[in-house]
Amino acid sequence: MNNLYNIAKDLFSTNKVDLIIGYKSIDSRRTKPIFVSSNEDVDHLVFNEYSLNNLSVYLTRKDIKKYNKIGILAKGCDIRAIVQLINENQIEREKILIISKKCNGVVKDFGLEYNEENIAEKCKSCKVRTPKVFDLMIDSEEEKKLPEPTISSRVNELDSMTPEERFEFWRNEFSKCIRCYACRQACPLCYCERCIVDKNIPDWIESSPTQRANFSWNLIRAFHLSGRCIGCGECERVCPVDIPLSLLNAKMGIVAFKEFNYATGMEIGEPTLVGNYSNEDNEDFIK
Amino acid sequence: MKIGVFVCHCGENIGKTVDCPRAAQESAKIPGVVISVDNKYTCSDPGQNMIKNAIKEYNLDGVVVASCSPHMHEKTFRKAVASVGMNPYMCEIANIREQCSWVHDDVEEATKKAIDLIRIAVEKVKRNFALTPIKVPVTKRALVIGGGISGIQSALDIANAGYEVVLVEKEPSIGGHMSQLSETFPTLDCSQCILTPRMVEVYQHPKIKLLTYSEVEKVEGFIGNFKVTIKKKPRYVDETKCTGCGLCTQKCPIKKAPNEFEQGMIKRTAIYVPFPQAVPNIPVIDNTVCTYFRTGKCQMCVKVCGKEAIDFNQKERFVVEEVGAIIVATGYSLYKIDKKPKDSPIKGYGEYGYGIYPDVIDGLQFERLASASGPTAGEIKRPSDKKEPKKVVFIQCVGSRDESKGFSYCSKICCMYTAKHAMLYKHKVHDGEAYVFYMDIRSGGKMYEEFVRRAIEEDDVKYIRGRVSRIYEDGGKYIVKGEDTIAGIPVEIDADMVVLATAIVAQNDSKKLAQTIGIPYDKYGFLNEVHPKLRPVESSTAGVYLAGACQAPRDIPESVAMASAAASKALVLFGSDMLEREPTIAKVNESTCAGCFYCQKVCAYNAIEKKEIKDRNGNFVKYVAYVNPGLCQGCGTCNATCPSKSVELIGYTDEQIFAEINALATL
Amino acid sequence: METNINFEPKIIAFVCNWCTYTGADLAGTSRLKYAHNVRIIKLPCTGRIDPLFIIKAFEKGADGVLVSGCHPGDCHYTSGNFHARRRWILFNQLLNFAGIDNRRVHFSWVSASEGRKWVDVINEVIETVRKARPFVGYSKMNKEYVYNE
Amino acid sequence: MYTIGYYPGCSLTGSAKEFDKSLRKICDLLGIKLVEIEDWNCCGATSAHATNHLLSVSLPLLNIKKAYKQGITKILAPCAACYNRLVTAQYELTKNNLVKKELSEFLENDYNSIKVINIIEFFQEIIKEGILDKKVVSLKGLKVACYYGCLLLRPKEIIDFDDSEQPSSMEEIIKITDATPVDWNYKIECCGASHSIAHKDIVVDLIGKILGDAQKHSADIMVVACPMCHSNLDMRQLELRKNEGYKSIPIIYLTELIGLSLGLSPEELGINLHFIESRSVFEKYFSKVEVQL
Repeated sequence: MNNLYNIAKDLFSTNKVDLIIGYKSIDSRRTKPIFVSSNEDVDHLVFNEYSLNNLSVYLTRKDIKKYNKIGILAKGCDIRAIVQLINENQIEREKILIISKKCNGVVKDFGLEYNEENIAEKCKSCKVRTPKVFDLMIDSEEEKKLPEPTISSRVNELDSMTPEERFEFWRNEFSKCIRCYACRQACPLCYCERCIVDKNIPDWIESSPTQRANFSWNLIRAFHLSGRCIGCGECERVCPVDIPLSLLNAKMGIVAFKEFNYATGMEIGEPTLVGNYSNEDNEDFIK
Repeated sequence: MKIGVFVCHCGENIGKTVDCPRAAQESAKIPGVVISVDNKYTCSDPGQNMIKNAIKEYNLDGVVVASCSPHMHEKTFRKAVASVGMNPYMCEIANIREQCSWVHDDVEEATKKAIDLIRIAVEKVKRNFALTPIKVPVTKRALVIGGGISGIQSALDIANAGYEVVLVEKEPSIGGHMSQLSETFPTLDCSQCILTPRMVEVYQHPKIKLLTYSEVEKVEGFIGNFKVTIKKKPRYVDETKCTGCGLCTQKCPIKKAPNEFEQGMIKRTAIYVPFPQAVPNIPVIDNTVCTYFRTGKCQMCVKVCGKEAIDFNQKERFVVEEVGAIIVATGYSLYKIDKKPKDSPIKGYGEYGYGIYPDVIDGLQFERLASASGPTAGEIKRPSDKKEPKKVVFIQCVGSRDESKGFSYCSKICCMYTAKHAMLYKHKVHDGEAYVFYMDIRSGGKMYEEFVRRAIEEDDVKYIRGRVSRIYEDGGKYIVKGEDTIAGIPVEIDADMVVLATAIVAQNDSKKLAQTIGIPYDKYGFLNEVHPKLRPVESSTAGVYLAGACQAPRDIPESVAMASAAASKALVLFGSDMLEREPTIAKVNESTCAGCFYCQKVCAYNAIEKKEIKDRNGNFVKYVAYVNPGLCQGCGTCNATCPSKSVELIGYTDEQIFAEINALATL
Repeated sequence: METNINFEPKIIAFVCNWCTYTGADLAGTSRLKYAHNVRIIKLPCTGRIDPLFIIKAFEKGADGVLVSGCHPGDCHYTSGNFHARRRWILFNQLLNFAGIDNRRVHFSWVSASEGRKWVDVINEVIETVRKARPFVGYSKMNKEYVYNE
Repeated sequence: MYTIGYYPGCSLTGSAKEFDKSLRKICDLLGIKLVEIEDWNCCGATSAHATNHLLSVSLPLLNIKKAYKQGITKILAPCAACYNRLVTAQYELTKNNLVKKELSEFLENDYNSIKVINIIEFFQEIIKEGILDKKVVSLKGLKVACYYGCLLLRPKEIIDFDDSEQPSSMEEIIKITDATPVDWNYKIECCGASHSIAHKDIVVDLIGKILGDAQKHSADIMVVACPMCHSNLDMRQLELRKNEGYKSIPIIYLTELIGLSLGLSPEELGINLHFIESRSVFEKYFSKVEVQL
């Protein structure tokens, strides 16, 4: 039986991993990350539709990096982050053991019941519900049909506004920002040792939460993730003031796909979008 | 910081449109500016003295000269401030002439703009710091890749200047294509006669280390400090023991291998010297045909060699050479079609029967036929029946200047060598007829046009302007169907032999070599120079130079000129012990670098390396980027790409540019 | 609104040293005339031009920004402009999506011999920005601290 | 059962009736079903592509559209001119945006998914599939000059089933009849068919060279795969025959030669309809046929 319990037990007893990063249930509709380093805690591990966190964010943490071989529970979307981290030289493939499953989506947020209505938006358009890169698969249900995604229609809606209207829309949204940087902390690809916003000589991005500074911060955050964001939506989920960050990320994902036929984190070793170029890159907008 | 501002009128040039006194007064109000004056001609001696005196009098930390473009006089003013002890990089130029007074008419607006430009420069100079040129030690040894005429020339020039040279040649002998030529245009002197002494000179030169039958495997390092790994292919003959007596090559029972040097027109033995004048005169065993290698028996060569020089156990060996400069002189190869056009990588010219009819040959084959040391001892005989051809057709531009079937470029030397071939043929076969089909004749060069005219007028070579559509065999003749576009009629010539001037193409492994060294190449595989006009022999990688036909089709004088130019570039480098480089290069903040290596991906100069950071106890902490100061050219693309700005371009740091933008703030 | 159409926009241009800066010099030596509204900041290469510069320019009150460098294939540093171009494709669309009018952000290739083109580009940029009206939206954005609601 | 769409074109219903006849006979014998495109129209050769480029592309595409509606996925166009027009139209559709735009309304589907093949490709295919593997009569000793003409192999950007300058595919097919293909020089030379009516003198000169070279290389017959070549070489040879001592050389369709080796009679294949008599060449083989039948 390839259930999670057996797999994890086996991994520890055969010394294949030193640590498993996984989920532990808090109640029937909530989980939290758990770090299991021995056989004893294996029975806490769960992997279900309430396993929301993208655990790959921990892989670049210093105290996790010291483990030689790390097992990690990862959904298809989370695996894209792991692949991108490998492609950006942050982790080594050999050190990571990916335990995955076929995924039928997760809930939007903790506390909600898993049903059609509450399925997270990102899951509806997910192309890797059956992951392509993994080491072990646990027994899981076959893919079900999920509701139609709405994100691109929301992007289109914004695209059809006038620039002034869009500016007003984002000014309103960003003005809510309290600069808690939860979006940054939850993002597996925001692994910089010192974020650009924390650099104060020069002070590219003012650190106080003024409207202008918030606007600049959110633009640069989105730009730094252009062609890198894998769309796990963790930034938006953790945002305490509900800024629709996924809209920005989705837009840039669409741009990357339309302009460069590029989707992030699909294949280990594939060239990154930024950092490479083609002679044929579009330059219609350049005089 | 104490900054001095000097506003130049440039006579009327600036003064007419910019109110210079007012610009100076306004500039004085910028925080940090302690003196701000205007001056008629700042670049003149009195003008420069005014700056020098002010530096001393006000003990200035920085200087802004508002004048013409920095491309004009930045060097002048930097030299001036340096003469009184200020670091030259503490002087900045505000361009108020080319980009202000000359392009605007409105005095008020031009003056305002000039003040803004001065403010930008002041804010920048406040954040400048003293820089000293980077010094890199230079290994005064050169590597020359390729032992054709270009490589030989470069090697001799450098060696004669007193520096050591490592010359690497992939074939068993040096000499290259030039050694295959019969006679050379436009003087018709014998190629071997002028080349062989040079080859011997290379061999005997105490400063030249010759590595034949060897290939460059890996190149590490940077200008002045390259480490090159060279693969020595096994000859199966001990070079230190062999005397070159040639007994082994006479006794070898395998005599059916195609002779590459003779363009496959005759056969050679399994153990062979490529050609009689080969340097070094040491045989090599072709292990694909040698009986011993195929069956484990024979060893005839071992039996006859009195010096016990045969060594079947030789393996590939790798030698590492440290050099300061690399000259690439790998030459060209010829556009060739295999026996079956269907299987050939190059499509086209099946209609000429090239590769199918034995008497439709290419230019190099003709060179061998015409060569006194060739398979026919210099008599023109057709390969099929060894009869003297009485009618020969030469076709130019086969593969060149033909986008649909070959390449769009001109191979450059074919017009000349075709004239030479036709002439040589006429000199040898007096009653023969020679026809040349051409598109137009390109004979730019000293005595070149005269040479072609001589072929036409004195030697009665018949030039026909037009293309050939088809060649077919008919009773031992080759019917050449073409068009005479001047007469406007179709022509048919029943030739005995046809010579195709096939295109010059890049060596088939040139791209691989370019990638090994880290230099760019064009879509045809020719290596790219860094600037087509002003730096024609330098590659974009500092310390790597190009010579000869590896860069584009070249004739012998051009190749030799390039080779000497490349050698002189290397010698300039060897002229000093330390290499001085602009200090405006990128630098990494190792404590904040997260090691994503996006900087490495965007660097065009391979200047960014992986560096291991260890803690005090020697434990590995992380990888960070490291900028090799010998390679960085200071474009700053890494700086803009780095998400956390952990790599910064000195001289254009984020802080400086931030200050420049700030200087324009209206808020 | 119409009253603003005659305002003098403030343009900051980020240009590379080898092509566009030299091209702008050539416009000067050829005594070509163009509008005075542009202030040039010189960088070694377009590859050095960071999107942060553009944002900062808007924060500091620029009405429009021009970014210009060598034509593809002509980069003094081989490939700096190719990397820049890919970066701009992304950033340009991001700015647009965030509501920063595309009429305010301009990109061009101007070679060292294209003094005339430089003049045309500048005049065109100024006219386009003029039509987009002053960009107080960014620089004057509420600088007060903002809290939720 | 091997089924393939069939576009006969005008020649095969008129001057080249025997090409059509022999093809159908072979197909009957081998159990191949030819599905003729219903209501097929002109392919656009000659007049259309000399007058209007768009018309010359839309006419063949209309045929392909009809085939598509009929559920045909592969079309055999035995006539070299028809074949040339059909594949050129498909090529234009992918390469020429102007054409694509002009025809966007008319085109409802992706017609490049339909493969158009010529008679040589057809034989290559049925040999590969093992459908054509028997022969009743061995044509051993028969020396054949394979003549490709101009339309079958060019332009090479569009047509690439064989080398456009040194073709060999027809020779490969001939080999299954045991006949010997001769190596000769005029395989792809122009026969001047377009001038066959208006400039007889030019044509006679051209075919004289072609036929002469074939005979010089001791060919007994010439095999062709194009109705225009056939009528030109067959009919105009009558002019050459006026010269004293001229020995005529029969011009045979590829289908007819294959048909003979399959044991079909010259009458069944329509060989008796040619101008140049060929019975004398085939006699010795016919006698064997009678023995075997």
